[in-house]
Amino acid sequence: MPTTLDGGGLFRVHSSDVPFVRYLNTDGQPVQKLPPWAENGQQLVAYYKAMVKAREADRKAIAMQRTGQMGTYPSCLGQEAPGVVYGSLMKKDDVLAPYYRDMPGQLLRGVELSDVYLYWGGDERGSAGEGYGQDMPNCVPIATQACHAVGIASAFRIRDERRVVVTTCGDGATSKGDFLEALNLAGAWKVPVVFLIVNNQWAISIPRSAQCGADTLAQKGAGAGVPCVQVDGNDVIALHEVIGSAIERARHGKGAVVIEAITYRLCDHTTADDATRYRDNEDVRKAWEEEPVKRLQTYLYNHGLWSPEQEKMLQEQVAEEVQKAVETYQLTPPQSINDLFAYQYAETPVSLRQQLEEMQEGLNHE
Amino acid sequence: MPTTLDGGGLFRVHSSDVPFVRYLNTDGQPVQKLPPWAENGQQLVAYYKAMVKAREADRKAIAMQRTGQMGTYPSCLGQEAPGVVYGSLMKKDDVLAPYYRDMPGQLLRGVELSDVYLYWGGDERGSAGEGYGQDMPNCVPIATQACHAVGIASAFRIRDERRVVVTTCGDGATSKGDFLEALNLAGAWKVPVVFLIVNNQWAISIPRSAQCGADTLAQKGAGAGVPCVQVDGNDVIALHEVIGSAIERARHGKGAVVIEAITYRLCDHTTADDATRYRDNEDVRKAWEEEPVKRLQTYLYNHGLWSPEQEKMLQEQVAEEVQKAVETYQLTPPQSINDLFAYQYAETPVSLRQQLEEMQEGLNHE
Amino acid sequence: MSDDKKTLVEAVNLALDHALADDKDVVLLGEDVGTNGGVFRATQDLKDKYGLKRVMDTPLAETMIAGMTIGMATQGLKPVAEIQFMGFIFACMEQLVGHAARMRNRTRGRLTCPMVIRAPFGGGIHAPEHHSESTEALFAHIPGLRVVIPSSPVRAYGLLRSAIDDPDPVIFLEPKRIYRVQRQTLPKQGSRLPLDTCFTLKEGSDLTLVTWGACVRECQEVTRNLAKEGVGVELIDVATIKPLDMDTILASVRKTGRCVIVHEAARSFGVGAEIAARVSTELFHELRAPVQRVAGYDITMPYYRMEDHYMPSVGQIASACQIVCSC
Amino acid sequence: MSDDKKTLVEAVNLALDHALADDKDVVLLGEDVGTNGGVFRATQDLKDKYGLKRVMDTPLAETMIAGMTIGMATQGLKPVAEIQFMGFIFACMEQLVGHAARMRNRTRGRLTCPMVIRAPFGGGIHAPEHHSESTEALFAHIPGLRVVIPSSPVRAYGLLRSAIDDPDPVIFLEPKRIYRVQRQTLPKQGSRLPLDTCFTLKEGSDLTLVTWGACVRECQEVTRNLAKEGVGVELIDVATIKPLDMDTILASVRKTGRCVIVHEAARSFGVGAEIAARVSTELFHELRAPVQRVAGYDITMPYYRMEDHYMPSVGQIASACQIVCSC
Ligand SMILES: Cc1ncc(C[n+]2csc(CCOP(=O)(O)OP(=O)(O)O)c2C)c(N)n1
Ligand SMILES: Cc1ncc(C[n+]2csc(CCOP(=O)(O)OP(=O)(O)O)c2C)c(N)n1
Ligand SMILES: [Mg+2]
Ligand SMILES: [Mg+2]
Repeated sequence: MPTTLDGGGLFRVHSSDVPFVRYLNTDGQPVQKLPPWAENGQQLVAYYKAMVKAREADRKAIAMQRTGQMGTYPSCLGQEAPGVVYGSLMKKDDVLAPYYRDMPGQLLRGVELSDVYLYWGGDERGSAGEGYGQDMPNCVPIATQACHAVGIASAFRIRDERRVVVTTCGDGATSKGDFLEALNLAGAWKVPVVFLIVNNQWAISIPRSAQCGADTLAQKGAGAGVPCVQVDGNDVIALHEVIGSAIERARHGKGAVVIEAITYRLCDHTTADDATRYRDNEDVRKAWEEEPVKRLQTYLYNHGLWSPEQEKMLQEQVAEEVQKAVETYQLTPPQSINDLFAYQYAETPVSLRQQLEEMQEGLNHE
Repeated sequence: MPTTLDGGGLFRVHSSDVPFVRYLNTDGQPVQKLPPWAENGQQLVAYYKAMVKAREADRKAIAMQRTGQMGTYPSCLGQEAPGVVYGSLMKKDDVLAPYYRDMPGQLLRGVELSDVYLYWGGDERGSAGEGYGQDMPNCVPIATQACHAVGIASAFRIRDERRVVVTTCGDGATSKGDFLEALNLAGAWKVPVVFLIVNNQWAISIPRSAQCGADTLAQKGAGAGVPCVQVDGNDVIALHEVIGSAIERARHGKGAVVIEAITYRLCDHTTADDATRYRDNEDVRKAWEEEPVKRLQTYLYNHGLWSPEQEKMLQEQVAEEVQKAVETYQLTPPQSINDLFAYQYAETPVSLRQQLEEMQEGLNHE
Repeated sequence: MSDDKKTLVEAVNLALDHALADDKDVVLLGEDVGTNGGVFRATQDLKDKYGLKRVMDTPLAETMIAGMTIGMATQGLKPVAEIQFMGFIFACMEQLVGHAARMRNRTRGRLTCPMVIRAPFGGGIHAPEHHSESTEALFAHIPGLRVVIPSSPVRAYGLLRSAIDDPDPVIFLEPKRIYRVQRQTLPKQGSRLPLDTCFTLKEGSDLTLVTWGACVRECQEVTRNLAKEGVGVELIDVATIKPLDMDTILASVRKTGRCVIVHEAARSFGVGAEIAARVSTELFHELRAPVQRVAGYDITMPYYRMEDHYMPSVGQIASACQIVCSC
Repeated sequence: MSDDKKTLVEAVNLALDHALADDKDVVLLGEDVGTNGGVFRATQDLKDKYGLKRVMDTPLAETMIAGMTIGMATQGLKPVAEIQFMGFIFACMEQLVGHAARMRNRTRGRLTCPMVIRAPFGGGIHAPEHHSESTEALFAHIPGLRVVIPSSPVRAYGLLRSAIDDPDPVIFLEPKRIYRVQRQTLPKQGSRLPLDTCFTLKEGSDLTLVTWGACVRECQEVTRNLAKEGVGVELIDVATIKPLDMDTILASVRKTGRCVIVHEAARSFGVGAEIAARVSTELFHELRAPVQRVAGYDITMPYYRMEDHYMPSVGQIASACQIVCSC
């Protein structure tokens, strides 16, 4: 038998040296000197407003689902911060390859809220709006968007464009081959992608601890040769620093980065889920103490950057904006049945034109 | 714009602390004190004999391919060492989930060489022999065996059996989702698997450097929380230490390990390949200086553990054994066409019985 | 088994429960099958009852789930893996096609894959994209696999028990649209149904209506309506799609001379094509009317706001029946 | 284009070469497509000619290759990815079915996938396991995809040029058994062939023989043999499997009244089933004999020592033709 080298540390697990970045603690108090851009507060107020709007938009979506006006909807309650940050920091001609819980980021990218509603209302036109630019649509099959992201980034490199891709995914998604294969490609080819893992601690009912045996999810980058970092995902200042640097780094030809933003899914997985079946209310209560909106609000109040009057105005304004989107959504007439056939191929084949006629005549057979 | 934290080391790549284990240098000289088991030399001589046999068996397979007696064959020239080591260290009721270049290990596991030939000779019965025990057959779709391995290991855990799975793969395979998903599972569930990456520097024409941006392939373990180590894959002593420890660790409930064995594919990818199209002869020449058989032979000669007479006898014995396997292979009559249908399902469905009759009558239609 | 009636998804749950109780080699695995009891509650309470070692929540990785299931099966376990929705089964394809379907043949019986992959499938529940597909034809084409689709609580129970017993890999597809629409008293605990025989749900001599899965409901309605008009429909639930029991179908069409096939999956290259081809060729002289298929259009499943336009309807099925009857 | 004759694989190479030359958005990627020029040399010399940025060796990861190709295509590149053997295409399924096939529809035309996935396929070259499958039916069933299979150097060139031009995803399957068996003078550089029309290789009035891929060769032999016996075979190379041009096939069978379909893939639920079903139903009154399929048996492709038993043979095709002609 071999000498057992185990005790001597032959087999070591990497992990401990993943940096963790935070600026504001859960009480909204700075824990280190803020970066210069954060000092005049303008950008912070913008982030605050964007998060408040996202939260209201989210609340409304759930309300519509509950009243039969929308299908299954995945709330982003509690994880608004990463989206408003990357959404602000990306340039318009950068590309976002999102997952399905990215409404806050999509709004900042210019997507109409009514389009977001339309999508979750079961209408393909919700991914067609001009506001998307060249961004990818919501991606439902977990982690598959990561592969698209490296493809888009490769296209940029092939064409010598200084554009960047940001792709997001959940903690659960980091277990899936697509994510890991894409990460490996990004490391091997040094393409301009930022992988943003929104670790909200749950993949439906599977807690982070059961998803992966590593200390951090960021360190998935290690095996791909991609630098990695953890960041407080409820702290817009830290997110801004980390995502901003990653985007700039990528834009300057230095390749990909993996960012793990630590946050918490304060809501059910979707409106079809009941999280009380599998998690402790006490955990959720604690998580509420760390949530991003209140934290930033406290900071803004404490530093005279925000007032109750402004808050009142914002709430009214946001309610109005969201209500308008709701109405646009509700007033959208259904598609024509032509549309079910028209986009299968650039030119609709004879066989499909025949089937469309069948459908128009209420028939279905050869 | 965000402060650029990059220079300050916000984004770090993990890698440097993967241990590399070696006992014999390329001249067969010890570079550190040998472990006790290696001192009397008995096991080393056994390893030497096994490698010499594997090399002769391999040579013969290529010769048969060249003369039309065998199909495409992937030589293991230069990477005989890992196989003879894990093949010796595994217990009979452990399970091997090999890739397609594992003949040296399979022979040690008890597989008949004639079965190996039969497999590459295009005959399913080559994976049926008793010698396989419960070992998995050769696996052709890259990295898929890694998922089987974690399933088998989970079965052991479910049944409270103290058995271990060893699964092998190439350097190229570490880019594939199956490998990475399996590794993640192994880290999350701490199942008894040893992942042995046989890094022979090439995946057909793709060099290791183009396959992955990380310094080591072993560190793929980091993202899964699986300990990892590099080992000189041409040094049986180092391999014995590392693989032996990993197996024992797994057997004692401590979970999986990733081992990257550094070696070199001295041959073409397969007999259908021509490696001169894509790699430098000079590199190959240099790699020959590191190959495992000569290295161990030198050590054995230097330490009086081996003699030219023994060498001569071994060569004769090995030639004879291999020749016998060749004959068994060549004399194996073809399967009956029944066999093409008999193993599709436990009980052959009516429809297949009808098709078998068609085939027997030389017909093929409804 | 007690008298209380069960829905299809409850029948699945009960079949799993009984299989776990009867055979210690049976284990369950998948995403959210443990504490959460599955997103449709098909595995509800089973983790509490049989423990973590036998009811396993996995990480989110379908390829691995399929491969791991294969590995377990080669060790003689009888794993039953859940893929949360059939729309996410594609990552399993390499493992299922390349390994599960071949292990017995490749090793000449030395290693086998007694395993079941369960997945809810089909449209009609207003779910998001990728949650409504029917791609049974992809598996039906692969030698070495079995494909089984129940259409009632009783058949769900009996077929799932048989699928778990079966020594070969079974893709067990559960039509989620009818997970909870019907309650039935289940037969005696442990009763099995054959995996090689179609179910003739109603005998009739004028027309053979061949279907499976959720469409059985619409076909039953059409059958009842036609009965009122004096047309005797023989209604066949194929249920065991692969290997396909053509004998039952052919015997029926030989009698009726007419055949309509109904399925939710896209029409072209669907399972209906094989049945239509076989019926047409083998009953060339007996057929009184051309075989008709009523199926999904050859388009991507529309998002839910328009999905009703896609689904084969009672009206469409009735009109196809009318056509063949008027020949 | 010069006079020298090309094999099928050389025609593929030339089509790629010309596409790269004509359109800077065309890029190639895959395992071993660069320096090595592809394991069958389909991409030989192209990396040297067009550079690393346009001919890209990828890491070994088919899922990623498919997904990356999709990402590139959404940016308006026209990527052509090689999957080394069709037996390894299964890991691409989730990306191809879930994304490539849907991107245009899902975004109502905002984003599209002008991409080609090339893969050598089929048996007959004595290759190892997983190197000989024919699973075109799996892709044919998926709305939004095109499936194209050339059967000669000329058609390989013209169809591949069209596939690369096409604004939608094309699965381009190359029958490797005939990669080098035939040389043809290629038409003018840049000439295209349509992706929506079957090729009638020979006209005839007694019997329609429908096939594609490598089986075209055996069918040609049967066609010649039957001609000697005075039987006029109309030989159709389907070539563009999806969307399927039934009009050409139906028109032919309407004329001949007889149809034999030949393919290498397993018979059940294969592409032949759809054609047989359509012909049987739509030409119910015109058909003089039941449609016959000659195809692979419903078994796992045997390892190479026995593979000849699997492949549809000239004898089998001839006998099927005899049967329909004697009706
Ligand atoms: C490939 C695939 N498998 C399964 C699902 C079903 N599913 C939807 S969300 C989800 C959990 C995802 O968790 P995570 O990645 O952490 O993202 P989160 O929802 O928590 O934001 C699962 C399993 C899916 N959409 N795609
Ligand atoms: C999924 C899959 N893709 C592609 C191939 C074709 N192929 C066979 S071997 C090989 C390279 C494997 O390289 P590596 O993992 O380093 O193992 P090695 O052959 O060098 O031992 C490739 C691409 C395959 N067998 N399976
Ligand atoms: Mg999550
Ligand atoms: Mg290698």
